[in-house]
Amino acid sequence: MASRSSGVYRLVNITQGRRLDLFEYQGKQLFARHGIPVPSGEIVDTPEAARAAAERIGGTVVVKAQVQVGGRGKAGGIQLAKTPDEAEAHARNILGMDIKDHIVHSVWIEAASEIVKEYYASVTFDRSEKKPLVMLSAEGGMDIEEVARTNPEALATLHVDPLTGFQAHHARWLVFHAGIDEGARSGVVSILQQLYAAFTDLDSMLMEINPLIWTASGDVVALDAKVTIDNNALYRHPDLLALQTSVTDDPQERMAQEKGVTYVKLDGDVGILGNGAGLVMSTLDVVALAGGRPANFLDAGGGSKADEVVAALEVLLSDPKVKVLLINIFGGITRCDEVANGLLTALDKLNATLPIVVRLDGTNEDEGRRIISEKAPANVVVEPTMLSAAQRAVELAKGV
Amino acid sequence: MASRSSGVYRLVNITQGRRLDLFEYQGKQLFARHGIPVPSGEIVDTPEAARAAAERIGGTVVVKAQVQVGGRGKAGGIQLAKTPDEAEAHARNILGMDIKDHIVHSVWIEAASEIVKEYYASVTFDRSEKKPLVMLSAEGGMDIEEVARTNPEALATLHVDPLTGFQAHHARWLVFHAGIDEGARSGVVSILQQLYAAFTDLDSMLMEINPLIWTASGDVVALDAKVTIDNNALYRHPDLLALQTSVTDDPQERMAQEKGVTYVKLDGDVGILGNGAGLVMSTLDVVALAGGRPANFLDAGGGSKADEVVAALEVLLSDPKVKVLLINIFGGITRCDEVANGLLTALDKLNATLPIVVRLDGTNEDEGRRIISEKAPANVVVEPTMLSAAQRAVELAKGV
Amino acid sequence: MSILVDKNTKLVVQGITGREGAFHATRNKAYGTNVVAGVTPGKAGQDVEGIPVFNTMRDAVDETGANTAMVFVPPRFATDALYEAIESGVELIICITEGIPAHDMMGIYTHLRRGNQTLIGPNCPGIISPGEASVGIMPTQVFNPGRVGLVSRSGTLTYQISKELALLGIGQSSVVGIGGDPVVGSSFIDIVSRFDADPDTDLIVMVGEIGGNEEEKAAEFIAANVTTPVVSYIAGFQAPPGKQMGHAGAIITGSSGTAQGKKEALEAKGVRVGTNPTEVAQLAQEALAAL
Amino acid sequence: MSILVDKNTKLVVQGITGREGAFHATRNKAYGTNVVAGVTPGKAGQDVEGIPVFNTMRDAVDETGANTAMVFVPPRFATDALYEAIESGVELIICITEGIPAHDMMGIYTHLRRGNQTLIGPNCPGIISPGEASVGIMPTQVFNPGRVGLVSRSGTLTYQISKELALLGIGQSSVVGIGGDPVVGSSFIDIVSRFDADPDTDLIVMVGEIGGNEEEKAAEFIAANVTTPVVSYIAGFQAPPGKQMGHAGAIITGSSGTAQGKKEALEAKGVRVGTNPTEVAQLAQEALAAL
Repeated sequence: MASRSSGVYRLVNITQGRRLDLFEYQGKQLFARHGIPVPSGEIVDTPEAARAAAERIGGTVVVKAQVQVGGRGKAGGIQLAKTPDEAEAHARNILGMDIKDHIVHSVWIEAASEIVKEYYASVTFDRSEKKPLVMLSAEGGMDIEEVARTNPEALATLHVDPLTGFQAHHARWLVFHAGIDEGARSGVVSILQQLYAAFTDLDSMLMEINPLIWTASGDVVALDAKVTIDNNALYRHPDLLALQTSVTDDPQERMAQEKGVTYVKLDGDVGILGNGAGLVMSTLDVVALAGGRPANFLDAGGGSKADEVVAALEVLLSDPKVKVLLINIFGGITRCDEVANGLLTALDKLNATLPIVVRLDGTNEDEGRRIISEKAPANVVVEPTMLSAAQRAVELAKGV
Repeated sequence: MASRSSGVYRLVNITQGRRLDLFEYQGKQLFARHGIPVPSGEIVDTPEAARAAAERIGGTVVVKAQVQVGGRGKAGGIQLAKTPDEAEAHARNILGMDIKDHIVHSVWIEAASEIVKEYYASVTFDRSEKKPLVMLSAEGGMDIEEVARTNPEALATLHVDPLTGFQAHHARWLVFHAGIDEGARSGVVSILQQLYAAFTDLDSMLMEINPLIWTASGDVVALDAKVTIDNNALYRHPDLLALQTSVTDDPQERMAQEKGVTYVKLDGDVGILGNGAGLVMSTLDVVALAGGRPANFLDAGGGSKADEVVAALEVLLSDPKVKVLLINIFGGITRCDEVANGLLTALDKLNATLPIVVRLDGTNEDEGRRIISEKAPANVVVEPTMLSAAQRAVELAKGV
Repeated sequence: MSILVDKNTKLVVQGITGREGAFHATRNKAYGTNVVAGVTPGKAGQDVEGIPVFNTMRDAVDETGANTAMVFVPPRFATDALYEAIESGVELIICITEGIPAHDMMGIYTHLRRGNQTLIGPNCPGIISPGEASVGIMPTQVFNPGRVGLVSRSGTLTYQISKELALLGIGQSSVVGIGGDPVVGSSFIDIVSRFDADPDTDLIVMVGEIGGNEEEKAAEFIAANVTTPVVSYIAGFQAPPGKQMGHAGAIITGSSGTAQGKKEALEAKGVRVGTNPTEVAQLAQEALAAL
Repeated sequence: MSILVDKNTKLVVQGITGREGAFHATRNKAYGTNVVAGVTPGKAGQDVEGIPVFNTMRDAVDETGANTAMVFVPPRFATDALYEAIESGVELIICITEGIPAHDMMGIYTHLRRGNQTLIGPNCPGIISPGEASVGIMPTQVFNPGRVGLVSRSGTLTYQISKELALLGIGQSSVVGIGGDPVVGSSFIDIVSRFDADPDTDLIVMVGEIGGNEEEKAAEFIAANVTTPVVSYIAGFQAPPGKQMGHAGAIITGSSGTAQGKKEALEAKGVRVGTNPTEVAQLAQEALAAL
């Protein structure tokens, strides 16, 4: 059971609004295009290229692991290099590193900055208010959540009316109330306005700069960049579409991405296929209540056709941990006869012998059940209710 | 007294929101930058250059007088030329032509279009509703005002919420309701959206295309362009500022423009200087009621200082028709003593001998009157009220 | 007998000549819903199974007096269609379309909340008032007239719970799928308060899931304002912990967003929560028996 | 005794440390107006003749309870200042600044009209309620307490007509300069109806000029809704005919926009119109005598 506040993030985003998470270096490139100052740098994927980049940039550089997860600093994924030699050595250590199940495939080499002060700035979509929320703090650095908890006064927050937008006076109010140093104020005001413009122009759900630094030369610069984009809006950002690369190292998740199946791996042995995110989540819960352990979340979607059922089953059957399949369909747009036919096709094609428990309800349910009872092999059993189907699947998983 | 509906346009715009009127060719260049199709063309100011342009463009071209006034077609300011020779000859005729007091200084040479149908499209600032108004008609061509009067059904009109903007469904509604031909619909929908975007991006007060044509090749093209820009917004359009050239051929109006004085020439002999557009207009009226004829409108502005009074008097005194000056000041921000000192400076500098009637009221009025009665030459008289001052000025104008 | 849609509904279907639009408009009409018009630009004069098609929403409303719109147009054109529906003046807009960008919806939501029109969805299965009208894509055979008001973020879960209720002989006054997107036009609170004001709704069943804090907000609202009894179901107890980009989200949520957190928030305000669809139907049966 | 500004006004001046802002804030205070705060970003902690300065409008309103804002910031920053004033929640905003782009004002106007805050101006001389409060740049010596409500599009003409009234011994309840820009926050109709509802206003003097159709709209409104007698003055009978770019403007105006047209529209609705400032003061005197 998830206990951390961030615990449900992954499934929530998968079921209720998928997002494209960008790497730091991609975020910084977007920032630069929107007029937000960032240190100059290069992205590389070998130690040798890291050395060459450090030579070109000159002086002290920072070698930063590119992973789409927080905490890389503590994990040793960020290192200062005074020479190209050091840069190469650090890159060698960092490339291939495993940071919270994310393998580092590339590092960003950038000019080191002389930091006078670290701030925090972000624009987020606030789901509760259904508005963008801008946050600013003079207490930037590692753990802004801690600042929010222990010293909320240090975090200035402001919701924005999406129709009239984020205006100069909003930026000023934030800067004064976050306690930004006087010399950095106009730089921060300007960055906040650019950040909001980038947030709306790019259909972003999050743009976070932590730390936003005030440098010895008096500039305000984004030293990190966390950017996520609303997948629903990618059609109007063809350049961002190209950034949408697979970031999972799990074979089933990778296969699901390739086939366009909404899939999340869990650690149980009851493979689950359902239609509609709510029903699938409910199926996981019912399996757990019956004493079993779900192997995955898999939503075949609202209007599942035979092809989609085949693709979904291919993903599930490729997982050696799965001992039994539970197929739970309530047809609205989805038609049960199409699901049944898809199942037969898949079984035929994949030669699956593991036990499969099927529950079919809704549109064309009689036809669907008839197809299975007449044509399906013996390892396929039909149960009349969701609860009984889950119980049967759990029994079978334990029994095998 | 103005009788046409457009009669008060000039003074209204001067007193209540000055605007920059662009030439057709400038409007078309802006259109092109905003994705609105226009015929290719060149701007020239000699017959020889017209020939060269016609050669480069090739085929039949149109030679169009560039003047900031309507009715040039009827005046012979638009001519078709099948050869470069003809283009040169037409340019020779048109350049220097006087169209409603506007001298033609340049002509636009553009490729002739094969017109299937002429439409009308515009986006205007509707002062009454305080919103942009988009208008579209399948009955384009010469006189859209006539269409509006006699066949209002043929003119589809729609106000736009400036916060949510002009949307595709608005464009579709206009296209269906204006009765645009089916083959031209998507072209017109697209142009309307671009036109509205240009209207807002450029702080325009009017963008009018008449005719908007549907060509034999199936394209929809802007064959004319009337564009006016809000002067108050020119600071954010430095490229448009450069287009702000003098278009008057009147020496006083030209001098006023150079000195930044708000001046309009009239045809009487009583020169008028006042502060505030309302008071100056009222002064014109009172002079007329007293039986006189005002020579001009001149608003020295809300906070008139000595320098501005000098500049204003220079403009007035340069007009040989002016027989008497009426200076009518009601000081709010303006201070009467500063006006009096400015007057003395101007008289000293300009050596004016014509009679000058002064009425000073408001802030520092006693001081202002004292300065004049003590130091002004004998041709300057002070009157206690606006009405008596106007009457005195009219008497003096008649007596001289 | 119902909220939002009923015998007085006069429905216009935006995108009626599309595959899904035509299919469901026809089904809704077959259920008895008064489908008066459809809209597809350029197809005015055609009809879909006798339903007249217009070029624009304004024309459709002017000609037929439609008071409810259902949006079936593809996501790239749905934002435009929603604004068109709003400007046409219909009282209720039900948006089935899935995949509308969140930024578009923020603008629409803000705009809409300044007036008094109602939006259900997007990314929702619609509304059914059994025996009166069905607007949307729900499998009508699962629903029976009755006195339970059902509101849900999930489509298929709505059918599942309605089926469980049917097995116990319980029907609904209305069933409202508010949609699963981050920005939807109407929240649990909006619909719960409509059910509370409906004399023919005796019990409210609220079906939530992980993510956001709408269930927690509804719990507060119910405790403070709602007199009709409420039972609830939450899906997603088995949702896996995962990574999070950035910290801004964690700072603002306040509530955990977990199923357990939502269950506890509801129970703290006296709302009983089932942990599976069968159980919530039983809770509903008990609550009805206690009336 | 007045509308809009009075003894209860608590004024915050935006742009108070500028030359004009400081001068007029000080003058307004000297007249007896309760000037509680000024705003200039980065100058919090300073004061202008004892008026405390804040960084933001929100701070100023939070700290002083200001209910009225006066905008004195330069045109390039005035749009931002106006939105800041709106969001600060003050009831009344008076914008003196001249030269704000019309497109900015269209947005502000549309936004503002959805709520219930009032904007006077921009490009206006402000409001004076003689003997109570003066907010703006008017020369206060011209105005005396009385029972005439004066509303005008023009600054100096307002002073002229007030002077003519003073010569006849007539004072004002309030004098409102609504501003001469194409988009102003409050129209003749808005102010006339406030005067009509004011028990201490016996007569309304409406001062218009050429351009637009606000006077014509006011004539209709007065005939239909206003019980307080109204007299009017229109400036610009001698305005010269001129050219016009394009035809769109001529199509939409409907009314001619001329002084003569406005005079006729008003007289057709029973409003007497003076053709010079002296005459309108006499008309006011006659109307007051007839009460």
